[in-house]
Amino acid sequence: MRLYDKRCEIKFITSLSDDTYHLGIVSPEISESCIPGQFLMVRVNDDYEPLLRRPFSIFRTEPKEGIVEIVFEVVGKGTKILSERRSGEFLDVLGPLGKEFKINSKNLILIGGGIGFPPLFFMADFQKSENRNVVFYYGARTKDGIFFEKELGRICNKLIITTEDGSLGEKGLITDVFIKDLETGIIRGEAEVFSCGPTAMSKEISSICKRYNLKSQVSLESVMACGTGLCQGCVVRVENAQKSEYKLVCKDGPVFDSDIIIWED
Amino acid sequence: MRLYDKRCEIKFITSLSDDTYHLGIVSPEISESCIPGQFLMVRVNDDYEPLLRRPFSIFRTEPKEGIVEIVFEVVGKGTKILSERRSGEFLDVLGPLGKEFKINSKNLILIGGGIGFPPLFFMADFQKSENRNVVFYYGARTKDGIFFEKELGRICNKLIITTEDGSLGEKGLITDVFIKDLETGIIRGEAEVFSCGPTAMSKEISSICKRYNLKSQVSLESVMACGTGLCQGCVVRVENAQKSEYKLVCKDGPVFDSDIIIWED
Amino acid sequence: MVDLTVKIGDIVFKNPVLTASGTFGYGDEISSLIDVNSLGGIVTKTITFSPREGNPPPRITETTAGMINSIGLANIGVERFVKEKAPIYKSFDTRVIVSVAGETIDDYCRVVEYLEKEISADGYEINISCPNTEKGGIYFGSNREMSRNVTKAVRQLTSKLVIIKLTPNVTSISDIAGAVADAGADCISLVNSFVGMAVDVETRKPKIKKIIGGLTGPCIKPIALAKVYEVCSKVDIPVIGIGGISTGEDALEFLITGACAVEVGTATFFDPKAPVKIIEEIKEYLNSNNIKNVSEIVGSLIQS
Amino acid sequence: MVDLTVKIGDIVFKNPVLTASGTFGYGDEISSLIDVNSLGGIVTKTITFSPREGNPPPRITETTAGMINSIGLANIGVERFVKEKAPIYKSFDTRVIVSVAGETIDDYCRVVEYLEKEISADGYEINISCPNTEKGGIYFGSNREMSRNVTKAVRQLTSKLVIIKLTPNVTSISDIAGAVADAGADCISLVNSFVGMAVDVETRKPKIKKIIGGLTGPCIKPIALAKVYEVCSKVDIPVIGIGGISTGEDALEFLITGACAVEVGTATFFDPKAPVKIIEEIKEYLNSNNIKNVSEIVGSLIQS
Ligand SMILES: Cc1cc2nc3c(=O)[nH]c(=O)nc-3n(C[C@H](O)[C@H](O)[C@H](O)COP(=O)(O)OP(=O)(O)OC[C@H]3O[C@@H](n4cnc5c(N)ncnc54)[C@H](O)[C@@H]3O)c2cc1C
Ligand SMILES: Cc1cc2nc3c(=O)[nH]c(=O)nc-3n(C[C@H](O)[C@H](O)[C@H](O)COP(=O)(O)OP(=O)(O)OC[C@H]3O[C@@H](n4cnc5c(N)ncnc54)[C@H](O)[C@@H]3O)c2cc1C
Ligand SMILES: Cc1cc2nc3c(=O)[nH]c(=O)nc-3n(C[C@H](O)[C@H](O)[C@H](O)COP(=O)(O)O)c2cc1C
Ligand SMILES: Cc1cc2nc3c(=O)[nH]c(=O)nc-3n(C[C@H](O)[C@H](O)[C@H](O)COP(=O)(O)O)c2cc1C
Ligand code: FES
Ligand code: FES
Repeated sequence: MRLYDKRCEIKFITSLSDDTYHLGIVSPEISESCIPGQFLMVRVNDDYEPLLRRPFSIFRTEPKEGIVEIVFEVVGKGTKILSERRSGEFLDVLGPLGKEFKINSKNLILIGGGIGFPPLFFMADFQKSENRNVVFYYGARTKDGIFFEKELGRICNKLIITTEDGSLGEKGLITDVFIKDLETGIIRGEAEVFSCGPTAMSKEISSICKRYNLKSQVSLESVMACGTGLCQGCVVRVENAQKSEYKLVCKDGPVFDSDIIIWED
Repeated sequence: MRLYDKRCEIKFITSLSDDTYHLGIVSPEISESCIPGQFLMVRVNDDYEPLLRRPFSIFRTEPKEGIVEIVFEVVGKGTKILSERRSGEFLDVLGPLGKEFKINSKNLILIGGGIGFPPLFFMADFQKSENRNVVFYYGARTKDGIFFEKELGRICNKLIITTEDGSLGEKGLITDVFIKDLETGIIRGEAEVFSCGPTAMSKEISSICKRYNLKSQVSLESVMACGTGLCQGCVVRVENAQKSEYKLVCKDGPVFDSDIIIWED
Repeated sequence: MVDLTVKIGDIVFKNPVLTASGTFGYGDEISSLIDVNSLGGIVTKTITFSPREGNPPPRITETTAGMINSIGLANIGVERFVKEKAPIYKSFDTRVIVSVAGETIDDYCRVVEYLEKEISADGYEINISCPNTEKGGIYFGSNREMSRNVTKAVRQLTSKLVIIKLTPNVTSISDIAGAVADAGADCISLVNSFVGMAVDVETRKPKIKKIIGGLTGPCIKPIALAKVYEVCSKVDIPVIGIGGISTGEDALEFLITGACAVEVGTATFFDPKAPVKIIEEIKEYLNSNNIKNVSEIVGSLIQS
Repeated sequence: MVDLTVKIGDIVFKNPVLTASGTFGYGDEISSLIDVNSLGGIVTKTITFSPREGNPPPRITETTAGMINSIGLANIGVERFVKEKAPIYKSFDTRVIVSVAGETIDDYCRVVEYLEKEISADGYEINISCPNTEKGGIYFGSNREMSRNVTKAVRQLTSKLVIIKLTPNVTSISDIAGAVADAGADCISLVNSFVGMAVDVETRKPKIKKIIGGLTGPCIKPIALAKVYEVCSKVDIPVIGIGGISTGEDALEFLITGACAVEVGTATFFDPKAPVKIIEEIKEYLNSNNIKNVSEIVGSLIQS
């Protein structure tokens, strides 16, 4: 797949909540070629502070207008600066990067925790015309952490929202609600699970899926310097057919079969 | 004299030309206490790039509104960033710093070259009600480098503008025009000269004054790290009564009697 | 109330934040901006026996997140220091450490002897690490034997706090630190500046007249921290951390790594209140982590 | 037309800009982004005899204007390198330098012997300066005798270009450089990364799993430049400058100081086109200063 590194115009940047932003950039090439699960490396300014680009999952594309979108949360210096950029300004954007989610089944269970929902939104949106059965679990701490609820409702067969404080949807951890649904037999066995969220959630989902014999793929996070396989910095340990080795989250992932991941700590 | 280091609001920032800006900040304390020849150290952003504050001469004050003004030219990274700051934002400003121009005479000749005019403007403005005879030489490369012409005309007894390309006022170098006026006897002997501009100009003015037996003071520039005498970085060599030593531009200056300066290079 | 006091030798500092030598003048320059009495202590500009006018300008240049200086130990000499500056310290309610340098061991000793006789500082920081002088300085601090000998000589002259300030421009700083500890130093401070250089490509001249100078500021922090880690792991006497410390978080990194106090240098130039802010930020951190005593975090690095 | 070619030993490079080892993979990773054939050359990821999986994560962390890495020479080993990567180089129209490391002198030799037999690289960069391995690496490069011995041993095995890559974490880099030059190196490249560290004050854990790592990026440039200056002043063989080079101006500082070529490292991470942009910017500088040949500016520093 071709990679692009271009100075792209910011088409829009809007705040979805106090600390969550929706950014659209103009990049016809990336918009046309990217697929769900892939990500971008964005240089938030032209300075050496921060030095490195920041990785963001692709949230949606508008290929007709040549637009690629991300949704991001302000958690530190880089995302703060990004949130202060304005439409009409330009950003260096590298992408599309990484391996996509691979669909092998008719029944998809997408599980997005917090700011992990964007790649799953993209996946649901991307294959909406393909007549699959898509169930979307979307969890956050409170209702202020739930975005694009209407769109998701439209493109998924079923949307299950969970919040830790019960301010929207079911009350509880997304993993608990998922387990409950598995136990009550709502989910059929031949479904495939795709998840993205905080590491603790991903680990838990992965172990639940193993227990229930569900195939599952997970999109991982890692600190990244390059995003392209140059630095070897973003490794995760996997064990596959008895062989234990490091894989690059940026190049071999970010999407992995979750049963090969060795979860550390 | 008391020093202040405060986070000050930007009251206005307006561009006077492609690369020259006029900045007003709110600092009642500095506005009230500063005198012509003194300067401020301004932190252009909260980053480590650039790391150090930048020195700017005080151009004017509006003590009633608590405003201090500078005029600056974009020459590098720091001034570029400063020019992009907006009114309502805040800047760390340290001042007032340094030694002022000292007036000992009724006849003042102020010579400002390029972006060296602000402290002389302040001086002219500051003593305008004091019934002195003020002649202002103001030189630039072209007419686009001449600012506040009207105000200067009003507060000075005589304003002589010179541009290298002749696009405004007399054509030629400010030093040549000054010499010519000395030779034609327009300037009387007991006048005192105050100058600020590029080092080459200051050096030349200083040697002209020596030749014509005019007392002169000059405001010098130097790379500065602290502006307060802490770093010992901003030295200039002076020779006074046979004694040769380094003086700090930030603390012993920036204004010096020009006949003690040892001009290097 | 959190307890910020730290003790080095017999001296109690009211908090672990000092100003670094050469970046806070003689201590009275910006007293209208910050209250020196709120500091753990000040380290004076380095004093030599005779006055030094320092190196020719340009002496400073800015670099990415740092600066290079080539001051060359400009100072008024010990005699004028005692006459003009030391009297001010009587009104200071904070610790005063006098930084001392020389070109020979005798030089160092002459300064300390003079100070012992004339004033009562809380201690001496022996600067064997200045990169901007032709003799002494870094040439002492890069050599195990010389470092040991200077320390021994000074130790014999005083029962006050003897802090030896080390250069990071060496293969094994813990080797030098060990020699200095054996020779009787009470404490080690590190780091002094890194040898650095910058060129103006338009004029093709070095941006510093003497070509090379000392690099300081936020850019050096990770290297300084690794040096502190190395010395704390191998040497038993207290360590004062220095290098790029500009925020409370920076200071905490050094304390957690094992430094019992820190010195703030370049940060004071771009943010004169930095030393005071750092004290406040350490206090807040301790409060919000329910830690009663700053010494509890010293060396608390979790190395799993 | 300006002439950008530089010659080191018998090898002509089409321009003085190479990619630094470990920051450009094996050379084929981002070939859809930049044309490797526009580069002066590439230096491969360091190859060891046996494959190495490298250090546990976290392996990288960002610092002020820099980053710390603890990759630990993760690489596929010389056998797979020869099979999987070397064939690609046949289609490259640029110089390929293979970076080599080992834990013992024998290790270094085994890799070079293997490569000599199997492929035809333009030269070797002998990495005696990696701070992220328990044996070899920095421990060789910090020691004059070891550095000399590795160089001698490798020299005997090949008539190709032998570049020795030095660590800046030493008291006297020119001392090591001199030893290496005497032992028959064609060229010296410097610097490798600085030992650095960072701490997460909330968890009190080091940000790098192995606690310390290698600091690189713009923050180290002034120190790297001073090291290049030191070596160029004292040693007669050609020097390749490395350390924080991110723009044409940065590269020019090194060339003017005396390096005959440069390697671009960390900059490629945040700006994959940096090496190509740097070549363009050097060209523009030469053009606008009416300089016909890049070699005219090498070592042209005005030291008045
Ligand atoms: C493949 C991939 C896809 C991602 N997609 C998205 C997305 O769609 N939306 C979104 O908001 N975020 C996403 N992230 C996370 C995002 O990259 C980080 O939040 C961002 O880099 C933080 O930058 P910062 O400068 O604001 O924070 P920093 O100042 O660098 O760090 C602030 C805090 O965040 C933590 N942190 C920093 N980087 C990461 C990281 N890469 N992973 C986990 N924690 C980190 C730090 O440890 C620190 O505690 C993704 C990460 C990866 C690897
Ligand atoms: C006491 C004093 C008063 C000043 N008053 C004014 C003023 O009223 N208006 C104004 O526009 N400028 C004034 N200056 C100059 C101003 O401080 C510099 O132009 C500014 O610091 C440049 O910052 P920069 O980051 O944009 O440039 P940099 O990127 O730091 O440098 C760009 C270029 O400018 C040169 N330069 C940088 N700093 C200085 C300096 N201090 N003196 C001379 N050359 C320098 C550099 O060598 C370089 O070639 C004054 C300087 C001093 C010392
Ligand atoms: C302008 C300047 C002058 C200095 N002068 C001295 C000095 O006289 N004696 C000394 O021991 N260290 C001196 N230093 C080094 C500092 O004390 C400190 O070790 C160094 O700056 C690193 O800390 P920092 O990064 O916080 O600045 C000086 C540093 C600077 C920037
Ligand atoms: C992630 C990373 C991996 C590196 N791996 C190697 C390596 O395998 N061999 C080597 O000789 N140098 C390695 N280096 C050092 C670089 O080649 C270079 O010497 C150093 O990064 C300084 O240059 P820079 O500041 O331009 O990055 C590595 C650097 C980084 C950042
Ligand atoms: S981020 Fe560099 S290899 Fe993955
Ligand atoms: S600028 Fe620091 S002493 Fe003058």
